[in-house]
Amino acid sequence: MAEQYKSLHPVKYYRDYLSHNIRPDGRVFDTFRPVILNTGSIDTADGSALSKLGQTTVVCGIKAELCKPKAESPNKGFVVPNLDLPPLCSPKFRPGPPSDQAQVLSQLINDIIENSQCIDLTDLCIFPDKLAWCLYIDFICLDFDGSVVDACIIALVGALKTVKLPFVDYDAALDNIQVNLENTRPLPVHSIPVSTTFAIFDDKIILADPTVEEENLCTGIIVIVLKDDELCCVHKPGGSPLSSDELLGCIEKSKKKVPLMRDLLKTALQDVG
Amino acid sequence: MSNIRKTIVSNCEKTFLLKNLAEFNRLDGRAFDEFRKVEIEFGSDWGCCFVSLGKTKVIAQVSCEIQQPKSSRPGEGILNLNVELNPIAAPHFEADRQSNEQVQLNRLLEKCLKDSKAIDLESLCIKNNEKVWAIRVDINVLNHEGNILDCASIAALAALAHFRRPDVTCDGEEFVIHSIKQKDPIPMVIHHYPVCITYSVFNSGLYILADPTLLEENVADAFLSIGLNAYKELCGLHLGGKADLSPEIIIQTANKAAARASSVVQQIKDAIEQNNEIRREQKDGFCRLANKRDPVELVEELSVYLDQWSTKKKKNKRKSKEPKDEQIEQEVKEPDITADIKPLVAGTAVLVPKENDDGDAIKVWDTSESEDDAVEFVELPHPKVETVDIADTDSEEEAVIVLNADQKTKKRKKRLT
Amino acid sequence: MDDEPLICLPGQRLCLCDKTYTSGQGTYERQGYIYSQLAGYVDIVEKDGVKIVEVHSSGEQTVVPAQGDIVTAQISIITQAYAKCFIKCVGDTVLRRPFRAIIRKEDVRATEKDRVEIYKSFRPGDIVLGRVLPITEAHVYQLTTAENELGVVIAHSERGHPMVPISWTEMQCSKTFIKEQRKVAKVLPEKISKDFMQSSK
Amino acid sequence: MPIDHKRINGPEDTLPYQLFTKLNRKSLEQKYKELVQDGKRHDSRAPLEHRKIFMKTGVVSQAKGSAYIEVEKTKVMVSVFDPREIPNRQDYSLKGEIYCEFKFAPFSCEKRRLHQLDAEEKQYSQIMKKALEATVCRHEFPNFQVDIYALVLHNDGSALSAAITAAGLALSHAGVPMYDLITSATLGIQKDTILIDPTTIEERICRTPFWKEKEDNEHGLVVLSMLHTHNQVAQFYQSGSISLDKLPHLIETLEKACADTIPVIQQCLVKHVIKTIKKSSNVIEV
Amino acid sequence: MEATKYRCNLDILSRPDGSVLFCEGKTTVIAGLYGPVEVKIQKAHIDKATVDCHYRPKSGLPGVEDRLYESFIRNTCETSLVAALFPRSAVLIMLQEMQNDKQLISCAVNAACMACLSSGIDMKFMFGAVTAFLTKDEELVLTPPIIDKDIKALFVIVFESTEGRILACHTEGCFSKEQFNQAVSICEAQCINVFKFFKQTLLDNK
Repeated sequence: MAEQYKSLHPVKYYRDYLSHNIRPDGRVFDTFRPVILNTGSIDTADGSALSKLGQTTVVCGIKAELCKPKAESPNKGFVVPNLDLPPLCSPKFRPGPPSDQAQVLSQLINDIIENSQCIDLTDLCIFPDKLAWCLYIDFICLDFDGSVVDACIIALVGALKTVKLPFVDYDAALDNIQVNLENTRPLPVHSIPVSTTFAIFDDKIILADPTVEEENLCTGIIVIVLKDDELCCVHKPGGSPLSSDELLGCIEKSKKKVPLMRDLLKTALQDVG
Repeated sequence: MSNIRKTIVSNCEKTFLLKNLAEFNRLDGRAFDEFRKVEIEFGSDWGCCFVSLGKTKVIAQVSCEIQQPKSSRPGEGILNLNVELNPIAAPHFEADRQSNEQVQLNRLLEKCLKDSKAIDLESLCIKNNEKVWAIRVDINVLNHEGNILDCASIAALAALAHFRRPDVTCDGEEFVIHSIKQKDPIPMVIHHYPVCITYSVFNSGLYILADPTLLEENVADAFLSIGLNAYKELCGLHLGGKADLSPEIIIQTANKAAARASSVVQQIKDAIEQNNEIRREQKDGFCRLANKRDPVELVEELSVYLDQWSTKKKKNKRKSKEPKDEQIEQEVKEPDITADIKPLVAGTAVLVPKENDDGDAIKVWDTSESEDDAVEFVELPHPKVETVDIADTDSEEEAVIVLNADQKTKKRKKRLT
Repeated sequence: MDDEPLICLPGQRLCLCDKTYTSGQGTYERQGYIYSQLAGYVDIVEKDGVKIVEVHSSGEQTVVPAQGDIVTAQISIITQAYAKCFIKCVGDTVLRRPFRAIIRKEDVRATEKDRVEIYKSFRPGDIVLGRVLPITEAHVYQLTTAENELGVVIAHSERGHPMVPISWTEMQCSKTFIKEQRKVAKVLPEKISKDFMQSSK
Repeated sequence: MPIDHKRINGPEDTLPYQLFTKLNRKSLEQKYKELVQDGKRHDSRAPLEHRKIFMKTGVVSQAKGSAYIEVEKTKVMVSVFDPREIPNRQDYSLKGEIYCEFKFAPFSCEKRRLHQLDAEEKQYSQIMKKALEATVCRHEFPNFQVDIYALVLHNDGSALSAAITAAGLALSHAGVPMYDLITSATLGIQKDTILIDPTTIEERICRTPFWKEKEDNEHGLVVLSMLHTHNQVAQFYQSGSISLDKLPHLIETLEKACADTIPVIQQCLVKHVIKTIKKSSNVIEV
Repeated sequence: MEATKYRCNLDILSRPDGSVLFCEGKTTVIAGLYGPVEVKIQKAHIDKATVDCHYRPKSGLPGVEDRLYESFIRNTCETSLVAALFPRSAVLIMLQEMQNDKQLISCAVNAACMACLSSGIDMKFMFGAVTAFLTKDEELVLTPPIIDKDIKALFVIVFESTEGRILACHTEGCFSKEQFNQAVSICEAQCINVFKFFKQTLLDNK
């Protein structure tokens, strides 16, 4: 009977739960779902990681290719992140070109990578104006159950930490490229961004790390990204208005997540060695 | 799907318009060969201009980047034109979707500006076969009140004339792009200034209206668009629709368009001149538009137009108030266009039945498409050089690379995790 | 259910198909044998001396509405001739994806069919119980509410408050007490009504 | 390549770095010789030995049914969704339709894959569809369509077989009525060497015609899918050139490989059924 | 601190139901609104209007970046419009970049609000946006620094007019929580001017 009730009147179903200060999946408002991070399991990619946030699953694979830097910035490489929300991960999505949602999230992730400065593009330059690395960072959502950006950012950091780039010898005079596979170096990762999604329910209740159902029913979403003690993204695209205190409260809550994520990453990478 | 939110022209609007035309009146009070007022404003960026033709409004922006030249034209820069029919201009336009209308507009503009060799592409070459400037003109239509083509062509030309690209110097091997602050940017080299002049054709050329409004465009049988520069050289001529026009009419109309073209070109040149002077003092660009109140802009009511209409009529002649069959002939000689046309079509045009179905704009466009073959080309003043499609050669090169890639990766050693 | 349910997998041969055993739900018959179609457990139902072998899927079943099923649907669009709706549940099974259906004007109620007005029977957003009619047109399911037990079960007034049925043609807003016309279903399952009355407070 | 305005684009042309590595240029002959040495392949399997298979159901919570298969490094995810109305369909079809999409993740192969489906992926989608049509009771959902999506996360050979096997499992997990369990296996052949379940490297060697001029230039890949109980072939795909005389032997080998996979699927499904029965009985008890 | 100058020209376009040319400093955007109009069946909601936003850069085709702006403005407008009044219809909000001097997003949001106001569509509240810049010297300013490299972070904060709560927020770059807090308060103060300007413009246009 509960199933039908949920299907026919989902908002009321949720309100009933939330009025008892609990969410249908048993969490209280502020708790996050368990996080699993697995790194380096795809060896066709130059760096890879799989993250699970409750049911939400995202796999991130990084492929490095060689290219010519832009004339305007001859000493910079490229980072090309894209999030794919394939029809595999949820019945909401149809085959075909990326949906608006996928595009918006791709850009948000791109902004986060840029703002957090976790990758220094000059590290990717091999020879100014001639040769640079282009990192294709592809995120594929395997299970779409809310807070996808959070899962992407975890997977991103995990994947970046496993990237190993081969040494490249470039002979400018002959325009000759020689790649040495035996000799690799890890990519310097300058910061660890940690993202937290919040959902505003009924204009007042703030739920951390929402599931997809909560995201569908809520009246607003906030994404906060921190790197160390600094903020690098406070993204609230419309939705229920909040007072500045409430917003700062969210920032405070997401701060608590930073050391946890850092430890998780450390443990995950230890095993890889 | 494209019919969603489409405004339909009602039969009574149509008949009203045609009846008025029979009395040689246009609904906005203009004479048949009168154009709407052109206004040109420039933004603070180089190559950005906002043009209004009456209430039709368009914004054009020129941008440039360095690219590899096409292998068939190693010593020439690249010029791309792109017209966008945004939903802001009319609710039935769809974003991110190429409509037939859009493709046609783009092609007509290309014919006028690109194929006529108005822009000196050779001056855009930086290093033969390696680096050239690719110039892109984006024309966003903001308000569709008829005759987008003319408005867009004026905007594109004005923007190109206004545009300046950053200077590039070469010290042996390295190319340095100087920012606008470091070195004065360089204006484009323009050989001649071609613009499009469009006419709507009613009743097989019985009435030919210059610069049609939206309603006139939708009701018209056909449209005749003439690309011309100030030297009366033809740069593309297109007749779309289903009117059987005699060649003489086309030539006569083209002659009249030539006068218009030179005045428009002069206006563009004046506007650029004026802008260059303003730029020295202030760089506000479009902000000037914000406080500008054009009295004509606010004229909305039909009654106001009708006032204008009657004053125009007074100027013409009192006689027109008693429309009699014989009198029309006399009256006809008053405005010079109709006088031109009349003797040619007399006899044939009178009984042509007008289309009474709801053939709206789309229909007009569609038919014009299907009749593309029948489009008459008048020889261009400049020899037309055949553009060789280099796509084939390009893709071959690519294919080679890919093949290599496959074979080499085969020999790649397997990497360990 | 037995203590140890008999688990079977698709394509598993269950038994001979003869006078005593026939193939039922979740099974198929081929060359004299009954095979399972699903991964689940076997159930044998006796009816008129014939044992019907059925296989029930362990998880949610894949169901599509069939003729005669009672379904729960939400009205989406109303016109003069019919109401469009989405089937959300078939029987007790909640669908993950809704199916489109229509209720034609003549299928709204059993009596005085010619005086039915759609807008006096359903409004967009209403939840109705309906029975699936034989499929005639290729695409859309047709529903009927021409039974006492069928019709609107949950509705909100124009103000957005839940309404309570007061007769078989009227419902009343719980806040504003304004009456609105509906084709009301007679029997409300106890639990649903209780749940809703509670939640609306 | 035209710029995709719905994705973030990189620079115009980028090249995989693998192109510029110091390659130890082995002759084809040598490569072929190294394929099997002392009766062992490079990963120390016997030629007719299948790699270990790991399978799991219920990996995608949003899907009706899903399965994940790992054949050592090859990793494939498949999800199946409830029947839905066939979009833009005018006529009535008595049998339901199956829609299959087979996709390689951009980073799943040595060379980066593009986001749009390429010809190979489209072909594999079709093969998968044909294979699964044989096992799904399509008459049970007339006029509807069941969507099946397969995503290869990591391709180390035999990805198509893995996808078909996983799709069969996912369909069964989704509770879609099926005639039988389906399994699939791949085989590569080069001259006299027959390799079951080839890896990417082996696949590539088997795909190339080495000795064009000679007569016995047999090479190629064969994919076979079998229905278990009825022992019927659901799909057969062959590429390259293989003599007709050899075919029965190859099919026999593949049939055996298919049959070997069945217990894994059975185990996985039974586990799933027991779990759900327990769960539902728990609920009832409570 | 020099106050940002707001200027606008209402009803600059004849086709849309409401339109405006809005200048914030030197940044200029044209906004137009159609609505409620017919909606595509796939996009229709049974209980509210579908709000659609199209943003057009002045050069090049709109890319993924512009989609983020679109969703930002779309969600902001959807919250403030009384969408429930027009079920199964669409409200289209179109924005055209005219001139960009680093305040593009806030200018576009303000233009969208003015377009809504000028079309006369029902709104729950007005919304106004302010851009604040954090310079390399850790100073918060409202006028855009001339050199791009001087900007360490950028904040676009959208407020609603009734209680002054934060409706939307977009940031670029890195900053501390205190700086964010400070940015919110200076934007809040500036936003009062934005609302004043809206009201004055509407009064002048009577």
